[in-house]
Amino acid sequence: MAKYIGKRILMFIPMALLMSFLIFGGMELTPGDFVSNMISPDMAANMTPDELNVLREAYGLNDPFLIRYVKWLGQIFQGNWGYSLSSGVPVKDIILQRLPVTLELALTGLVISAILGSVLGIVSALKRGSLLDHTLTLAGVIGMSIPQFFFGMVAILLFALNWKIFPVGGRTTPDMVHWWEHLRYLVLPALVLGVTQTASVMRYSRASMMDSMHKDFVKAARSKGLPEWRVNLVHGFRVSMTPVVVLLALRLPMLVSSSVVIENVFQWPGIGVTFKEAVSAGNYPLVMMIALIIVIMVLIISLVLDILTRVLDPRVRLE
Amino acid sequence: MSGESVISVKNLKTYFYSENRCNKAVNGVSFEIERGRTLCVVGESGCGKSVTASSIMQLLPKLSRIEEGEIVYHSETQGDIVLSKLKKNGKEMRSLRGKDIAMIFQDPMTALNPVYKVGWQIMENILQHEDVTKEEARKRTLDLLIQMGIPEPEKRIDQYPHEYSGGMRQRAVIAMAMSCNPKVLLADEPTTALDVTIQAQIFELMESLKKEHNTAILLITHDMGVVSEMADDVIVMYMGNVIESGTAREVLKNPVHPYTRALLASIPILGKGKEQQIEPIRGMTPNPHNRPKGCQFEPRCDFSCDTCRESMPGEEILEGTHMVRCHCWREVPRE
Amino acid sequence: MKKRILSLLMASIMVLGLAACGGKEEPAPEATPDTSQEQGGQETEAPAEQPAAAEGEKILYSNTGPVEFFEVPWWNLGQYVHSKLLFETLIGIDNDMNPTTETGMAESYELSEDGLQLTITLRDGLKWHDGQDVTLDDVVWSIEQVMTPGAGMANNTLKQTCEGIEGTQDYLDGKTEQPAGIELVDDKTIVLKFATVQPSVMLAMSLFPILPKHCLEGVDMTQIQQDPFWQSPVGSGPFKLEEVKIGEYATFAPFEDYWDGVADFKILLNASSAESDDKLVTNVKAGLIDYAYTKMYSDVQALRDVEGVTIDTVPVNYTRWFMVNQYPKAAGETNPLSDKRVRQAIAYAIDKATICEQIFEGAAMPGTGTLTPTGSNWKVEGLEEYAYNPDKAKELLAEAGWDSSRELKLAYYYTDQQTVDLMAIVQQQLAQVGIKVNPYLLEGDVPGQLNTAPTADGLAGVQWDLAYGALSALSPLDYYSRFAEGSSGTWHGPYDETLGAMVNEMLSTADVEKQMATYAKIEEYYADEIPYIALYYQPVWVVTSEKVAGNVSKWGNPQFYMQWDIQNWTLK
Amino acid sequence: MTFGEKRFHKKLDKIRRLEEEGVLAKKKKGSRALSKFMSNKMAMLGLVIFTIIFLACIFAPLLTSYRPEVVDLTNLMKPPSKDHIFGTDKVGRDLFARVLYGGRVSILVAGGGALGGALIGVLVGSFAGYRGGWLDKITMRLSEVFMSFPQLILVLVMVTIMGQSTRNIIIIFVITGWSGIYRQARAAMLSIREEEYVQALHAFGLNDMLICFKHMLPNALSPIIVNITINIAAFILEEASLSFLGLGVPMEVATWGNILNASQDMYTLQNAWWIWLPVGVVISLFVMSINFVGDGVRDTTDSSIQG
Repeated sequence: MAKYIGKRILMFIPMALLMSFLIFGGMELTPGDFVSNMISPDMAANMTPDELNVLREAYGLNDPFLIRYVKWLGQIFQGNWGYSLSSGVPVKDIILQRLPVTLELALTGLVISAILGSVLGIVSALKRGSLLDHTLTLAGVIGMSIPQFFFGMVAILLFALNWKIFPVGGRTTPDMVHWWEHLRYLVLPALVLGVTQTASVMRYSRASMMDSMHKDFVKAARSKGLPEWRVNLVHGFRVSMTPVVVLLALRLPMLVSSSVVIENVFQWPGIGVTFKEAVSAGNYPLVMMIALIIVIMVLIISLVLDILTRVLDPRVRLE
Repeated sequence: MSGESVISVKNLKTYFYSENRCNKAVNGVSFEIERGRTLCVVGESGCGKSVTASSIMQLLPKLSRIEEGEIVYHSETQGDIVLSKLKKNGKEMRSLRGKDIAMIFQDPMTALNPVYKVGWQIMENILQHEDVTKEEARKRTLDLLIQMGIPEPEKRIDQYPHEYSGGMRQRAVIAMAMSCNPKVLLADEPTTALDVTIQAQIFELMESLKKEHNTAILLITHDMGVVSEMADDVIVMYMGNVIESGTAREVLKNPVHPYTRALLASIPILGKGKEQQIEPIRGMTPNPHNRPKGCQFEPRCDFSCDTCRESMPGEEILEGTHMVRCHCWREVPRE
Repeated sequence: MKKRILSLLMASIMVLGLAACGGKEEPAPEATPDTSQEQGGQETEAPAEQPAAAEGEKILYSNTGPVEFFEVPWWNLGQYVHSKLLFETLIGIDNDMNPTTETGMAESYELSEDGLQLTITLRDGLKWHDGQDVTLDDVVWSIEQVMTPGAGMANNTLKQTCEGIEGTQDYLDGKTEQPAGIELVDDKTIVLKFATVQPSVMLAMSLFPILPKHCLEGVDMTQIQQDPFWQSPVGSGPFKLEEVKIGEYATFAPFEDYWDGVADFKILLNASSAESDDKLVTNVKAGLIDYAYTKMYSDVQALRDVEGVTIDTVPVNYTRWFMVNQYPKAAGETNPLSDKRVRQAIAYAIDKATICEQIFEGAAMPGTGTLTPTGSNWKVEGLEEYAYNPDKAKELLAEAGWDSSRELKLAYYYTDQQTVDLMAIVQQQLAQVGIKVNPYLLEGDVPGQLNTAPTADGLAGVQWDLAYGALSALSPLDYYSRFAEGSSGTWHGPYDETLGAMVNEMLSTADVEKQMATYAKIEEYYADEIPYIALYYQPVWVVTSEKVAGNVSKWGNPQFYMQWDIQNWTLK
Repeated sequence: MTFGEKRFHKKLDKIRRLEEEGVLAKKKKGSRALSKFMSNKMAMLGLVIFTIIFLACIFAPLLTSYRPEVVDLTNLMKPPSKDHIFGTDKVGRDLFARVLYGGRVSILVAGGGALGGALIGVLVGSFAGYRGGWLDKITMRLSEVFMSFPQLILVLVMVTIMGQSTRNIIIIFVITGWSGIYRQARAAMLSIREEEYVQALHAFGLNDMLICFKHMLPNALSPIIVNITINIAAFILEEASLSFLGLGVPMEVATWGNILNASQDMYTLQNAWWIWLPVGVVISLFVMSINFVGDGVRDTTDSSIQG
């Protein structure tokens, strides 16, 4: 098993490098650069081009593409992740401050969708053909069909403005003393993020649960006189859990994408919003590092889930 | 039928309702399973033999039910229990399953849960029915594995099903079934998926268990060779009905029903050489959804007459316990 | 089967109900939203969702909190609320953008008759938030920083005024320790001598925040914004920084040593951009904003009927216009737009009044012939208004021999929905008089694409024919300063001698009366020539909650420093 | 006997009675897959809704005389009335026309992206799956790179590179969408390659291209169709989120995403429901119908799930 993990981690490096080159190239091809984005056009109406050039020189935007890439790469390996062009704050600080916030949202969304999805999947698989099963399937499909930001905004309108149950957005206020006080702010965004993912997890876990219910060992378990819940859960669900975990690993990148949208709607100070601002501002050191960290984060978590599937399913373990 | 009856099935009718159609899988079947004797149920696939076994254990799929008839279990301690009336997964039915009546399935590859250790699955049955400590259960499982002839039980108990060979896996399934010394063992084609040499070992094992624990065995097979070797009593089923039954010697020595005779004739006998004449039965089993009116075997029977087409033959006792259900069994030429 | 349809209905009703009742709960108003409409029940009592302030402690909420950093206040002179809280300008400024001694660091100031010498005396007892004294060193250091070339983060007017000080070049070449034109009379008085007359010297000095030399000494001016100082700056204004979470919020406590009164409340700023805060409406309704200003009319529509919220309209020097590219695109061809009749036709063809009436519900003032917003005392009345007159436009086009198959490229760079809608309206109205226009979004290096100088052989440097933009002018002079000789702003048409001469004359004096007289002449000439077509003059709206209402009767332009003496507000 | 059991037995009695009367025996049998799809009511409903919306968008000029971009300052923000079925938006444009014409662009973008992605995915996937070797390894690694990268972020970077235009959005969807179908096709090919009839084709000496595309591909078609439907649904939603972030199809072009995006502020949400509700419902219905059709196709091929 350790050899397998080692091999997978070694595989990260070429992929991360390839990814960083792809994005650096991408940023390079983007028309305009950081300086042109920094100055608002209204202001620039009475500035001479050479004043702009002085600034470009100062930010080192004028040296050729390859040199900047190598310089940037070199910095990474020395642990210096560079500075955000706009605020001069080390990129490492921005990421260390903002990434946990996004992870908190994404992982809560993941947990909600995993638990809710599998439970609803089991229930509708066991009660196949009943009214409950149809309603759940339909609610699932509808949940998947509504654009997320639309769902989020309606949620704000209802729960925050009309019924005042949850705050409108943001994450912390100065008068928060304990760490758990900000959880109230997490509920709505995590729910919206989780619900849209739950739909697909539910459909998948329902299919894999029904598949395992037909197997002989479930009938054998029942023939041992085990109670119905034990037959369905301990034997039926335990086997159908593996494909669901594989699905979660595959859906992970999707989760990060949708958290960019959710952070935008709920003013959630995560890395997604920062990334979008940085991309449109051409702030390449920040964009590069966030993209790299997100990719590595996604690879790590999918490796963890991959290992989990091996633990869950002994047949695969020996490979 | 000299032994004492454990399970008596009277006029059992089990219908299936999948795809909004009604399929009369078992259409009035009666027989007795006796202690210490092996009753063989034989017939082509789709004749309802597995459904009968499932009906006894109430393991029928969701869209099916026992329409009529009765299944009675004569328990030594609790008197007669009418199994067909018990709630499907109710407490009482479950207390019998695995303890008094056990079942082993056809394909050993899928009968064991792939994600749990074999030992654990056997202990699960013991712990379900007897309140013994885990160590007790584990020790009994080890004894069972030894009794089943599985080598290195200490190592094997903690292995997973995919680490067992086919034969050994079936031995483990039997160990699981026999873990609480059941009174009745329902075996649904236990050896079909195994090759011949392993088959012999499995049957030898079942014989020794029968001798030792006086267990009643219901053996379902479609292989007449198995019947001749293992059976004390035989019932031959066709399209949901028992068309001939009796002791092994009565049925095998003097088959009366054309279908039984054809079944026996279609087995290649060792040593009779290449030219021996094997006549397969012409035609195919009819579609369960549109069954012929009268005797179900009529379309494929060489001796059928008008009455066969009209009405379903009743049960006739020839001598002793030898029963046949055929209008014109007398016209069938005896060798 | 019946069951499946039943469940379909149940599930869709459940979800659509959730989505719809958001909209349905408020009774849909009749068409024009300005009629009063009865607001949903829940909002009547005060917005309950006030984050719990510590007992008794009053908090004022606002926006423009730091998203990545506190912006150097020399760039947008007071646009951010925190700039006005933390820093203080050299000379005070009142709400009509005139210098005053009621606020600011200067106890008194005096401009010489010829406008070449400015003497300023500081108040005593001025302190920085970290306890250090404010000295003239800070003032001199600040002026020197603004002068340095490549000081990207300095407003143009401020930079030109400081560069106008005598001996600037020698100082920059390192010949002198300090520019000759700066003279310290004693530890409280400073004299600034200018080589040439600076037309908006008083305005520049009254919008010039002084920064602490002891915190920022030795910083490279081109990288000043990247200095860690701007993560938690020290100033000398009425409030000092208490706690900051970049990207979320920043809290300010009253500065106890401030010379002009100490507030009895704290201030919390939610992080948002100063240009446009798309969460403004939601936050106001949730009680998370007590003071804020907006340039988006959609915010005003949404907030007009929210309980306890007052909205004040503040006329400012903000003109949305079409820049016209008069240079030819290909050699040997003359650009039809260089013919003023075509420009006039365009002005007549756009129904500015209805646009302001319908889209902005009368909150924006339709553009006239000149760039000065209506309501400003610099505007000359009675000039050509270019009211909507499609027939006149067609006449002018026919006279100018306009070829209707020619397609004009109309560039725009704002991405809000209102701009896109405006483009659609303009495209359709111009089409009605035979001018085909294709609006497109400028991307990437927008300043570059807007202001490329014409090529050596006189061909247009820019790709577009018309460009929708805006100029937020510090003082009305800025509107026409771009037409002066050799000014860095004019790239879209050949230099106009008559206009250029008048503008130079205006800029050569610091006396406001003389400036206004020349300004009037310029306006008359401009109204006929209209090198740039004014579309509309947009005010700014100040939004205040019950807690703050009544503290300030007349608002200055909130995008700059103003006399709002926030430290003396009393919160309800 | 609980209520559920009574209902269960009543239902079975009814079927038994019908069976005995021989009523059920008479049903004729078309092709099994088609009849399965027809019997799946949800899939049929989905197909019906999909066609209605699709045809409505195609034949927009017949359904409404209004043009989507015509501005009419006299009646802004009018609630639905008989001449403006969906009412008018902030600039007086008829919303019903905008939804129909917008549908054309949205479906074109999503459909084009999904089908383009499918084309590449199937071609590369089936050939790599069939041929194996280094080609398979490289394409596998490449698809892993694309799969492990959050799609929206990849799209963000590419939109800023290529700029915002309908054509670019389709290209971007193709580039980010091919890896899903690639894996599907490759997996199907790997399993079919083991089938005996493929060995037989080898024995006949047919060239690889013929075997791969003419014989093996049709068998792998249904999982691919299911995947295409999922991709179309996903891209419609993504087009909406992209325009929400201001990076989708340029604002002046009417698409479902742009219409919905116009109602981003709280004022419209609360007071002008007709601007966002109809288009929101149309998007959800359209995506839902595609998902149902996808389910229907999957059920016909997946034998394990009976009626």
